[in-house]
Amino acid sequence: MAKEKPQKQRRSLGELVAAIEALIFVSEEPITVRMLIKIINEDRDTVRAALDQLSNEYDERESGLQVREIGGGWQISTRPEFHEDVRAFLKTRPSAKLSLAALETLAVIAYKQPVTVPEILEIRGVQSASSIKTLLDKRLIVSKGRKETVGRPMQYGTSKDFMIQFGLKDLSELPNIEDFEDFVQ
Amino acid sequence: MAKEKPQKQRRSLGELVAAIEALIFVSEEPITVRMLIKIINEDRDTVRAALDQLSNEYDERESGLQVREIGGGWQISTRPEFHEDVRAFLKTRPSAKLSLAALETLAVIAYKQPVTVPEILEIRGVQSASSIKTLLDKRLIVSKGRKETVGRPMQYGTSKDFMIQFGLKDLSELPNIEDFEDFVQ
Amino acid sequence: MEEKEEQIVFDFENAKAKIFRESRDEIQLTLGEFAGPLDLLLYLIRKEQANIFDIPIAKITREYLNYIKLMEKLDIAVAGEFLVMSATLIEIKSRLLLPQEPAAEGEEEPEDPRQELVDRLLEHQKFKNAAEMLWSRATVEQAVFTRAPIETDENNMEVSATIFDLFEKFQQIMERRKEEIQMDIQREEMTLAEMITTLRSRLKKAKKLNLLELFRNLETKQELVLAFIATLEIVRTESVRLVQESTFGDILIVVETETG
Repeated sequence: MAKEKPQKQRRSLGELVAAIEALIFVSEEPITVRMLIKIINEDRDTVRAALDQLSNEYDERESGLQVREIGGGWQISTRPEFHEDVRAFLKTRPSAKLSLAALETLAVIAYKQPVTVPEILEIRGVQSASSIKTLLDKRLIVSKGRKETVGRPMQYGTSKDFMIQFGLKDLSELPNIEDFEDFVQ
Repeated sequence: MAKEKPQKQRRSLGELVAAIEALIFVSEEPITVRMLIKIINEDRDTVRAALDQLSNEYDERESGLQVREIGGGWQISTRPEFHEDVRAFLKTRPSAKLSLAALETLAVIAYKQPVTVPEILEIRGVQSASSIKTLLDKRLIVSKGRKETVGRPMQYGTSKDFMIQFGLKDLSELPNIEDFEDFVQ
Repeated sequence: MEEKEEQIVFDFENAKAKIFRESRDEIQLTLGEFAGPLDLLLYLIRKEQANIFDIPIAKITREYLNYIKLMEKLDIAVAGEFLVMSATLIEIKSRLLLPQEPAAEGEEEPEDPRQELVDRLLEHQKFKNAAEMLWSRATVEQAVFTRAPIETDENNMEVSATIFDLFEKFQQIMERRKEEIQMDIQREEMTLAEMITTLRSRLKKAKKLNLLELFRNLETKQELVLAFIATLEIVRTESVRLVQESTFGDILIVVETETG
């Protein structure tokens, strides 16, 4: 059978690295390896190798930017060292942090997902309705369907935005919850 | 007159290049040399030298991106050589993004289905024709036959794609008022 | 318990109330959602420098109940979960007071009545620490910026939606509609006499009215009919004329001048 598409000429690793760099830049969201494989038309190992090389290049030349894996994809962003210059230019201040209540609720949801409102109450010892609303508004959590139990309560889990805002590659990067055991003196 | 700000420690050219790179990267418009001078707090010659070095670095390492002077300012963009990859990527982007009007129309259809155009008008208070077209194009809604009433208007309901995109197992999973009661204080 | 002199100072910014007792020891009461009963217990245990695995339950219960009393005194609505915890503490305390039946041969030691509470406290503590970890991660991430929107990005006017957006929009539409219906009911119906008076005074001021515009601005069918009859009535009884300046042009009501 004849090939329908003209075979693209094989590109050198350097060219692949550059093409991937352009794609990461263009993508609004962190771009997934799967998407890169599809566009670049190379296998996973080649794409992975190119990503590693690209990321290392940025580190080695002490760029103001970094290429890193975050929220299940790859992204270019400024390095934290330059936040003062960037803030002076964008005239932004560090945005309002989440309240401790919201962070605590988020911690429970991150580690126990999918989790229902009553289950969060059990762990936190207090109603968390307004925190959950805040987290939904900020798109840090999403609903994960209903639990097949009495009352079919809504379950919640963390979103992709959560990983991006907290600088996580994926959920497995969260430290083990048992590591947080801390005996009250 | 006494200096009001404590003098920043002088930075090496390499550090300046990196800071400028970060600034060009976050700027919405091509960033002017004047603005860079202001933020970086160095003289024109130093900033110019840093810009040249940055631009050369991108050229030399055959990056997928380029730093260039355009429209009176400096900008990072993809190199034209990679336009095919970039275009192929841009085409794949799922456009699950909806205008507010379309979102409102979709909300009415989801909760009131099957529903006719005059009924949607009645509820929203505005014509929804273009929103309905958008929703049909995105396959979020489908026609559900005609209503046996004057003029036999077409009725609409949500599609299977709608459930997939919004993560619903079935329509009974649509949030209802009880799910939100907790949030009202 | 005897009452002591107390001075209460509110620190609204940090949502705290400080209570100074005569003895000058200071009690801080944190309000808001963060300070649930488990937080309060952890705080008390820490304050007493007690061992969490061997909580002096009588003392902690007494302190806990003092706080609840203080909250009531400060008119802070004591949330239900604080009261539930009060009951739990009192129950544990009374169970500890019961004479222990020695474990029979081969039987397991009876469980410490405090155990369940201790487990909950430890579990809660873990998540508090995890929240701190998240806080420091967010701090680092706030120093990192992504590129500005570029040409190829989609228009910012658009929003990506979740099922909750959908629900919220639906609620908003329903609210909006409720208000509109209420406004409809509130609007009073005009009589023909009122319509004639209105029309007359507007004519007097303007000398000339565009009929089409006049009708277009009316809200209901009833008003439209009234305006039509009122116009006919005015044309019939007063010195005004209907003028159409060109063949399909707008119709004007014009007040006749003396010289006209």
